[in-house]
Amino acid sequence: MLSARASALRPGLAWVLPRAVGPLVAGVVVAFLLQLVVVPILGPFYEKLMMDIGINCLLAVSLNLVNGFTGQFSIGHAGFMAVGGYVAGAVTYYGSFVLWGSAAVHGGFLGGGDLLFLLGCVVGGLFAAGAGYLVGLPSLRLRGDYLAIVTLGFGEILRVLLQQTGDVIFVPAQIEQASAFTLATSLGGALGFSGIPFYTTVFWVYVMLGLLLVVAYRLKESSEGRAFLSIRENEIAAEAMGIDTTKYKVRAFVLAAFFAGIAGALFAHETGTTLNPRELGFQKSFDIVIMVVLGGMGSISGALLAAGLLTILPELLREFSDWRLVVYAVTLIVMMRVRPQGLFGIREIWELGRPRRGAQEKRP
Amino acid sequence: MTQPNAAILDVQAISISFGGLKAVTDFSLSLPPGALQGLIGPNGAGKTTVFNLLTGVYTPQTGEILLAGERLNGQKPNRIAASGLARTFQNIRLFGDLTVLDNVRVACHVRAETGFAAAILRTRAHYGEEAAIRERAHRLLEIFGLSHRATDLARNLPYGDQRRLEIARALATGPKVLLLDEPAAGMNPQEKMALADLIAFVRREFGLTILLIEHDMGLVMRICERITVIDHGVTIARGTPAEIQADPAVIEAYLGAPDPPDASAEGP
Amino acid sequence: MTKLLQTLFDGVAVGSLYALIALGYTMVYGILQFSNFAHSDIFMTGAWIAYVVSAAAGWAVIGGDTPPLYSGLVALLASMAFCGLLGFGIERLAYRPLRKAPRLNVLITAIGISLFLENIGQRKELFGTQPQKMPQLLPDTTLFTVADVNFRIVDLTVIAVALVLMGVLQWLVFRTRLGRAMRAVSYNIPVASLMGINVDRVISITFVIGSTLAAAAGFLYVMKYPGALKQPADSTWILLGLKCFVAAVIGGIGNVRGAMLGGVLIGLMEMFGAAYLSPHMRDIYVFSLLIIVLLVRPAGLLGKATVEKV
Amino acid sequence: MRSDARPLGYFTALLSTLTLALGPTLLGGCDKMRGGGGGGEPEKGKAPESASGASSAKPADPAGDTILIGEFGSLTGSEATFGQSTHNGIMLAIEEVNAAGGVRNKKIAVKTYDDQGKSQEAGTVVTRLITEDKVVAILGEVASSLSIAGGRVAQQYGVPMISPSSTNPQVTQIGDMIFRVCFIDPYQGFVVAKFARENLKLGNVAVLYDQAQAYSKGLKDDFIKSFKEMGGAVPSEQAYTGGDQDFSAQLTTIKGTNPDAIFLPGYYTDVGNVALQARKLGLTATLLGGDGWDSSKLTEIGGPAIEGAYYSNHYSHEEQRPEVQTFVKKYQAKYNQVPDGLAALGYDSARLLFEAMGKAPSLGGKELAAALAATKDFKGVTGVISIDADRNAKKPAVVLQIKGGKPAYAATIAPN
Repeated sequence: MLSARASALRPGLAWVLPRAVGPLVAGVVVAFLLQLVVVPILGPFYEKLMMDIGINCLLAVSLNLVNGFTGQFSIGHAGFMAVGGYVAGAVTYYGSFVLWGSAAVHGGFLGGGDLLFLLGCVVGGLFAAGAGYLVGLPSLRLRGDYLAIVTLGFGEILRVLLQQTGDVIFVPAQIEQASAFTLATSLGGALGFSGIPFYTTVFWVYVMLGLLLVVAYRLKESSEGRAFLSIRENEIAAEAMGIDTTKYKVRAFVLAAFFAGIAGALFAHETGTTLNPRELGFQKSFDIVIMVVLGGMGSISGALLAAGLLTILPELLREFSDWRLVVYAVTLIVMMRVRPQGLFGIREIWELGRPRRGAQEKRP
Repeated sequence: MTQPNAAILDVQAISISFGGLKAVTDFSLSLPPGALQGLIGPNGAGKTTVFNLLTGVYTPQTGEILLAGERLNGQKPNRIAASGLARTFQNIRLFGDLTVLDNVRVACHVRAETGFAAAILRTRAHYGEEAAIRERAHRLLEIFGLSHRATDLARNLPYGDQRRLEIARALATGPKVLLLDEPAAGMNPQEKMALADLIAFVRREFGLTILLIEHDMGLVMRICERITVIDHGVTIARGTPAEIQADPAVIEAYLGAPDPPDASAEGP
Repeated sequence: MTKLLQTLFDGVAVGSLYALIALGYTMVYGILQFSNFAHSDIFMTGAWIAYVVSAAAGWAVIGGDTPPLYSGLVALLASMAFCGLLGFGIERLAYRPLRKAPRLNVLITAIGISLFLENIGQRKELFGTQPQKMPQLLPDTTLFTVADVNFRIVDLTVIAVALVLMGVLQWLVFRTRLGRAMRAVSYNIPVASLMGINVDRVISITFVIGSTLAAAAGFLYVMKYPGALKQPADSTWILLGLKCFVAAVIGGIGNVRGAMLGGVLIGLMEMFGAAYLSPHMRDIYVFSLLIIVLLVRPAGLLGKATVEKV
Repeated sequence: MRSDARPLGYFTALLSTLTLALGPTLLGGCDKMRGGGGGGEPEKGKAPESASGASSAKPADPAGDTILIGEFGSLTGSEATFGQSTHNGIMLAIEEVNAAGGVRNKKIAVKTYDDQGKSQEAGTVVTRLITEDKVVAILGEVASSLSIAGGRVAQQYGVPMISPSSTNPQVTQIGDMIFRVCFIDPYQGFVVAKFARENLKLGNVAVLYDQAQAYSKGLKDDFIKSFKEMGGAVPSEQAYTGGDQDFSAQLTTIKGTNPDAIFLPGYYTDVGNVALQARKLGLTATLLGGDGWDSSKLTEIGGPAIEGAYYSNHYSHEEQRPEVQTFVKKYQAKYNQVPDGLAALGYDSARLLFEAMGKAPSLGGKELAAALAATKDFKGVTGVISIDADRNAKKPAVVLQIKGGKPAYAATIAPN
């Protein structure tokens, strides 16, 4: 009955096409304008800050798919970020040597280097998604804190394994002779994977962020996405209404891991970063969780705003470096006390003004 | 009137025990298409456990559950819901932070055919289905008198509305059989009357078969065609409302065992 | 053979230490169902307070006289008292207002407190950024040797204190009025308060007990490893806390005996892994064990699977 | 350190960045952005910024009466002690040079940012130093991974950077803007190996290193390579992970191989603890180490357990060279403690920079880097420094022995 009605109500292509493609095009245009107009005005430092903000937004919004949408509690997000970063870094670093004989940035905007970088991002994202599937499928049977600690364990195991990898090879002749396996295990170990060319630009960061926002928002505003939300609200009722909770949890996990992988890839190619296993451990995961909770669980715009604020706050406080982390800690504690539902609760920014009728009838 | 072989829901001697406690023993039930039957019993008799067994929350240790000939034992709850068995919960389990409309729309998802890719790419099929789902959800809300509440959060509804929303949500899954767990709990007499009419209406309208747990005997006796009574997980009686009202085992179960005859009366 | 026995003994000694810390996690979880991630920082504070007290008393002078016999007890009690107060204050100021908030919020608050304690501890006015040497307040000699295995006083003390404290806790929880109140609160807070139990008080006491246990563990830790009193923000503390949390989860969080079992299990696993496999993969052993246990027994070894009532 | 309307400037700029990130209000945000980032009140002594970004942020001689240099280090976080020592050394050098009239008749000012020991922060602060604060040169870091993170940025923008104490070879391989005033790990590994083999006549040396620290791992490899080349044997190679507190398993294994000495290429924070546990287990072998041992805390923590151990270092405060003695005296007067190697290196890195600044035709990145590269026989506290073709410092290393709870000079090992 539903499907018959659905085909009857199917709108025309002329109506659908702009709606389907429009936001994606708009995202690319916005990213392009940011790069072309805003970056030159702000200068390189704010450019870097903008990239940091964008990457943190990617991480927060993607984690929100798991923590905010399905209400599962993952604190191993930095692990997926690391997977994406290392895979993408290896692709562009060693790929550059194979293709062009050095790891220097190659070609201009959308040149050969950029395309290789893009490939790296996608491959990194896919590997992270694969890791998400491997971790998610068995452990999503667990609930609450148990899931959290398993994801945390995954991140820690990954960190130790990355620390065991060999030095980065930087001699072209050696790279040519090395087997794929050698290259895949020469990721810098404890010193970090340095030497990855700086391909990340504001443009790429915000193109990816735009993509994620489109995906997240469309998910939230669809039957598919409401299935995610129902798991957060009441898992037992969701199952009784025919929602395959395991399937949707794994799906959220994989999707989130994919975008975390892309964020990691962007991070790996950002000016002035070195991929270091030590810095992609549980503390980084905590940072991302904090962004999600502060923004409001399930609120996409809230996660964006919180990620932005929490990237800027330490920068503002840099002048008071002595007390910086103390202030940061106190801010967290106070925030949780004053506004426990996060900045926006589960709502989006533009929904804030909308009154919720019936709120006064809370008591029966 | 009962034709066991044509039953849409056929439950044969299911049992479950937790630890040493036998929660439900050899429970059998046969619901012909279009029936409206009641399941009653004192507190803690195992009524909700029966529902949990039928809907896959627990797996029966013995016995068979057949829904229109399809075996449901051991299936996960979501598969059972997809097969056409829907339920409400005694302790209301709405999606509190979703709107009333979304609560119903979530339940429509089980009948949806477009998937993840369509949702992300926003295909024509996606828009068509979303429109169909919205249409259907609004219709259900209208039937249950909740249309004006569509954009409220479910947790902000008054109690009676929440109960009705649960039924609307269960109906949205497009069930063949509907299990209602104390739908009238906490309602006042007028609301109960209205609810009885509503149940009768949706049964007709959607061609449903309904099994009902209820404490309000008036309601049960008024609308159910047949009633099954359980106590301590054991079926102690089944029959028409009139038969049940006259059954001494039922009276004993509800009022407790009659006082043991005292020693003096036990004369030779 | 000697190596095997020595490793066994070391494993039990280290494991007892872990168990003491794990008890704190498990108690708070048992009652409030949340993971107090700031626990490792209370442990850190306990260790540092023991040092500060010794330094103030003049026992920490390099090459100074051997500290008096009672010094250990003084340092232990001081750090237990301080951390008990700290635990009380943290619960009162940070956690209590969040009693009804989602657990994730409480967790974030715990992370905030953890960050706060670490970074305020790093201030030069407090503990500073340098590691310190803990004076040997307990005599650190071999008490006796069996089959070439050295039984050192410190290790035996750790095991003994852990056992005693566990016994006391077991008695407290299952044999006293307070324990009954605690169990009631852990079962259902609203019902417990209807029964006339002062829920706030019980929760406060739980925090105080957990924190004093952490302080005791911190003291024993620096007794066993006098060279390992690292600066407050060093990752050592958090990693150690994480390991003990894992121990609590493996044993079945919320279960007092489980914490002990988990702690000893992790200690043995680490020691045997280090002695017979490769020593630097410890973290991998610990977390792999955790994942395996959780997949096989999602509620931990001694934990009871709780089925949500439908 | 200037305190003008900066924070406010950031705030508007960043808020608008955010607005932009949120998409829908794109056009509204643009104007604000102009007002916040580019406009505002122009800062004194700030060269107008060209739009093209990379490698163009080279100011000529600043117009004002100060020259601003940048410093980044771990002032908080778990490596704070390293950053603070280095910072003290640098501040002493700046005080001195300003008292003597400054460089090119201008006072030196320094902007110091904390990187918390995180490479991501290091990259950010170096970007900020170069592009916002417009420093002419950068001093930092101790940890090699952080020097690499910051160094790649400095190289990209063409601003010279001197690492006071990063010993990993990769640091100066970044490019022609990156220098250092300390020796490198292969050399240090060679020094310890040579000292063990030739001065101490040792044959078997076991190794226990921190596998999570690049420094420790690198130094271990270099030591083993040199020591084996010299005919020594390494019977056991054990690893731990920073944060471990119990080393009994590794030490028991090492004890089983009965070595003459144990090489511990870790930081003093762990070494003291290792030494205590080794002695507890009855291991009597000599302990050997590298410059990571350099702190007065080591002897405090290790106590009698560390007595008699040897380690290679950049300098000894007991050396009688006048440079060393004046430095130690001044440092003690200012900070009331004996300067460790990191402080001495921080001091040397700053002074070497000032000397090059004085000699360079201008303070542009290329010219300054050329002047730095031309450094010959600079009389530093940590030895006579010449910068070689790889921008590393060529100089001897000293070996110290811990005697009576204090490091005492034992030998000087010069490069071949």
